[in-house]
Amino acid sequence: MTSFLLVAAVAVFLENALFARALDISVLLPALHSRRTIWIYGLAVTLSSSAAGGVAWGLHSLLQGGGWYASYGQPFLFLTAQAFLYAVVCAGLRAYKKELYRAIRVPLTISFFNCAALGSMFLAVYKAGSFWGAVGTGAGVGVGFLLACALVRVAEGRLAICNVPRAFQGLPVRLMYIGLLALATYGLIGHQLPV
Amino acid sequence: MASERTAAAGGLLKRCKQALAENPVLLGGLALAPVVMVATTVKNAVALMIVMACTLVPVMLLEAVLAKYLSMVPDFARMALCAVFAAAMLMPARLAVAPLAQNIFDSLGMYFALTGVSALMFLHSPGREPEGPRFAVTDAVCGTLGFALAVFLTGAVREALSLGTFWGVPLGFSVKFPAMAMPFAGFFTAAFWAAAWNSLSRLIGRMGGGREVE
Amino acid sequence: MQDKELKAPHIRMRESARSAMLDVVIALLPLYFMAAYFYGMRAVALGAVSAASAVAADMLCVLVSGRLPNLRDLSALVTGLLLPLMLPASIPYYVVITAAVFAIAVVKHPFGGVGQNIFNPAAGGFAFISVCWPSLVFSYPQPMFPLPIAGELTARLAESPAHALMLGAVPTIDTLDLVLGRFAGPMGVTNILVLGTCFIYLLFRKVISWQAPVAFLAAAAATAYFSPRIPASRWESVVFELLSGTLVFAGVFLLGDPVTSPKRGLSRFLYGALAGGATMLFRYCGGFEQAAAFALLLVNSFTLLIDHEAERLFRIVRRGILGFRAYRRSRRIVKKV
Amino acid sequence: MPGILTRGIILEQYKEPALNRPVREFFSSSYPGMLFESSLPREAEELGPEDIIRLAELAGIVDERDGEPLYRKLRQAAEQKVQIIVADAIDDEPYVSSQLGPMLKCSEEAAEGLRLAVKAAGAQKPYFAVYKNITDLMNKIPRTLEGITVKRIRGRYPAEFRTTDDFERGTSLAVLGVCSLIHLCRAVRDHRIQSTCFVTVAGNCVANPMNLEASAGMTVAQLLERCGLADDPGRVIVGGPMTGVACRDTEATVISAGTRAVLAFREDTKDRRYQCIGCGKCVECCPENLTPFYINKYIEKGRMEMLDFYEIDRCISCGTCSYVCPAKLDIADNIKAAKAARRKNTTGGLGDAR
Repeated sequence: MTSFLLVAAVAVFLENALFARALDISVLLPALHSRRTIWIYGLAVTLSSSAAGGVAWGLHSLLQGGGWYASYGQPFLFLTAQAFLYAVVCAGLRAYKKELYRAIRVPLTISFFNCAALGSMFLAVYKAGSFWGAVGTGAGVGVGFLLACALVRVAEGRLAICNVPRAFQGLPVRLMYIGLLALATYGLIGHQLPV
Repeated sequence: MASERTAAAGGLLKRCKQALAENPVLLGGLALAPVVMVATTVKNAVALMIVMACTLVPVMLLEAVLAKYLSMVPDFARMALCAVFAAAMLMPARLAVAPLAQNIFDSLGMYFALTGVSALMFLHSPGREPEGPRFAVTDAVCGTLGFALAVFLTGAVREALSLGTFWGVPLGFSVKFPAMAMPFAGFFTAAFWAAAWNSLSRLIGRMGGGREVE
Repeated sequence: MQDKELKAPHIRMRESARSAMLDVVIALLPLYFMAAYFYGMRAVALGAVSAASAVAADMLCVLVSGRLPNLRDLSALVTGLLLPLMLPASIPYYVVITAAVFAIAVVKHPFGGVGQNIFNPAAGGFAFISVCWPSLVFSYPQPMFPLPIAGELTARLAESPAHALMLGAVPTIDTLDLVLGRFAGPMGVTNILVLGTCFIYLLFRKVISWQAPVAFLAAAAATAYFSPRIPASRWESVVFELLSGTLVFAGVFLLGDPVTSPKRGLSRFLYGALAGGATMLFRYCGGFEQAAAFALLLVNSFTLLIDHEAERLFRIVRRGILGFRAYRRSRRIVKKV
Repeated sequence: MPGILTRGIILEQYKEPALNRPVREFFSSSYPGMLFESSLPREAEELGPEDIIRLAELAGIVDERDGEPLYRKLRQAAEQKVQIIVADAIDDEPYVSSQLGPMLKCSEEAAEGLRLAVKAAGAQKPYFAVYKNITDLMNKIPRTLEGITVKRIRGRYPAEFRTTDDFERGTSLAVLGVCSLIHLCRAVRDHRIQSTCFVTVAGNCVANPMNLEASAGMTVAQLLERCGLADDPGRVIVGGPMTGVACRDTEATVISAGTRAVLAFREDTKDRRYQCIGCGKCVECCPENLTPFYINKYIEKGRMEMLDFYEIDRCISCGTCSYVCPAKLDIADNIKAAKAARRKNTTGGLGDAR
């Protein structure tokens, strides 16, 4: 359990999935729509990436080995597992909670098939030393995403009262903002280049 | 019949133009993760382009075909099928990328596979409505072109600034900025290109919706 | 007779944006004087190069954004003058130019230019070059050996006491030298007495407010007192942590920067304390010995949030819950014509 | 609340030349010195409270503080059983001394008017109130005037709205303008209708700044001509320099009972194009503890829904924020316009909802 918390904390703060790895940058834009969508997407991403981390660890320990598996099989297996998980979740929701499924269909799809979910699978395999560590990595990616969303949401308020040049309005200025925050977190990470 | 065909072609052209002017990567923020993280050299950029082309075109085609002929299957199942297909397409992509450089997969890391999954994000880009296989191919090609443009511009600038080279060929700069290879610099570079693209597309729009695509 | 609309109030204070910036420039001059005394005219040359490139970049950015450059706007000059003071006097010129251009073109103008930037430009520029060339930025020449303005630098470079602190060692510098800045360190920020004088001048001119710098230094000192990272007494830890690097300078000139700090006294206090805590966290756990710029960039993003929460508090205060009679007034000035 | 803790700004007062000269009369040629017919006695002792209020009504006296008829205010004060009547001579704006001047020069009439008002309202105690922070005066303001205590309102610039704070907590009080009290005295003694008003004519373009007792209805140009212009004024202001309005056509603008000052200034026409540097000075000095910085930003960006949170309705339009702004922005004016627009949108609802 301690490894879970430690790995999760590292993934949230030190190697935030947004600032250090840009994993969930594509989810950020739909998530920033309102406070409610931030929570929906944040929870969905957290759940999907934690599950992905656990699944990845299971697959990895089942299929130890290099060669063909490491180069060709791993991405295929991971993505297939993710697709299977997605299909199961969707089928379950559709069968039992039809309204909920209809409401969160798009966030669910986006949070399953984005860089954060698959990325946390790879991170879980590379970085975590145990099953709980792998789940912790996934959870950390999700919570880090929520945190980053909150930070960027604060920035939205600030940017709303800035005279941002026309060319920079919208995505570019958000990217600048995230980039500067990423630069700031370098003070904590240090010199090394993350994988 | 002929007029119908020209109308369809005109629609296609318009769609193409729209897709390029509203670059899904630079203005829509799709598939930015690989652009920001690993588009540090032109070689990486080309590799990412290949991966995107290998996954996006078949996946979009598959999605359109499935939507047309297998519409009774629930859409989540179709999505899952697309995902598996994209994962499978990563294998030929790997074969195509491998000759580029010795250590190309080391420098791409996990973002090789993440580019493939980014292609799935294109299926959900806002405002996109699947309208049959032919438009799907156009969409996919335009999306790939947009991605290629973004990743190439970002990669070229970052390689020139961080290593002083272009495709490994020295450019003769005396000062290098090693930090440009880092992720935060990727954000900045992408942001500046996005801003440039923003003003360019507005300029085109102001010129009276001219003929030229770029 | 009158071609534009004349709006009340019809009298204005004499101080202007220009005079405020000019005050900061005046406060920076003694620091340059000290730098020149320690390291020769190269320090001044660095300042001039940095200032020139910052102003040029600013003009260019303004022109690109389709406005007319305003010669009365001195903020780029201030940014340009702030940057080299945090760097060693041996720094190559291109590093300084990079920092200045980055500060203006990346940190300041994409957000809208003067008064609109969310992040402190000088802190951003410093952070960028210290990620880019850590070995150049964090190795310092000894003071009192003047460096040539141009040409090859032969001076022996040393680590600053901040580096020793990062390794967990006690620097071997006596306190007087530390206060007077006679040790290998950033060129303009080591003399605490001069810095203090500049701070008092700026306070007196009301260019900066006291809350943020004081809270910043207090938070940093408290961290150093309660959890020293070096095997020395608590007070020694405080002295070394505060005086060994850019902490005091960052407190006065970077945190005091009005554009990026919150607007209320209370929120400035909170902001300073947050920045102090973050700086010490970055110093203790991070990879760089001068972490104030990074911490400041992080805390800058909270500015609006802090102000917003302070406003929430003041809404309650204004309703008179705390019993201040002054806030329970019901009448207001009726327009007198 | 001690004055030192109040928020606001310290202004240089520039009252001296006008205050030093006697209050001159400046009547139009058609000044009839109008009297009204009344059977009431002219001696204060013989009048009851209702009689005084009736006389104030007949004389048509208007309080120069807020433009309300004096009789209405007196009646209100009587109904609310106020304990203290304060004669307001707080000229806290620079240059303006049109209350202070008459109070000092016609102190006998002012004191008599104040006593009459006390009687009319059934109050116990009269006070004069003056602004304490006038440091450049040559002769001191006395502690008592005709036996009535002169209260000093301490603190920084917007002091007038703080009048009540300097009195004991829990006492009810009514604040009346000094000039209207002088007119009340004349109405009782001479049965004279209020046809004049006290106006300060000053500013750095005016050759002989002075306080005038001018007939209502005279034009601004006439007043300026009377005092002489040393220079071509860039802006002529009707009212105080902080809250007054610029007057475009001096020939067409006439003074009325509410006019406190006519000021003429040289205009600095240099266009500096400063931008807000976010210094926060406007926040520091706002007497109502608001955040003009954000209010102004939100107004500029048209995000009016945020103004409720920043409590724009508490703004007293004192102009302090614009005064201190180093970028010379028109913050106060923006806020005033936004408030007016809001009120327009909500009329029919709660009106001036607080």
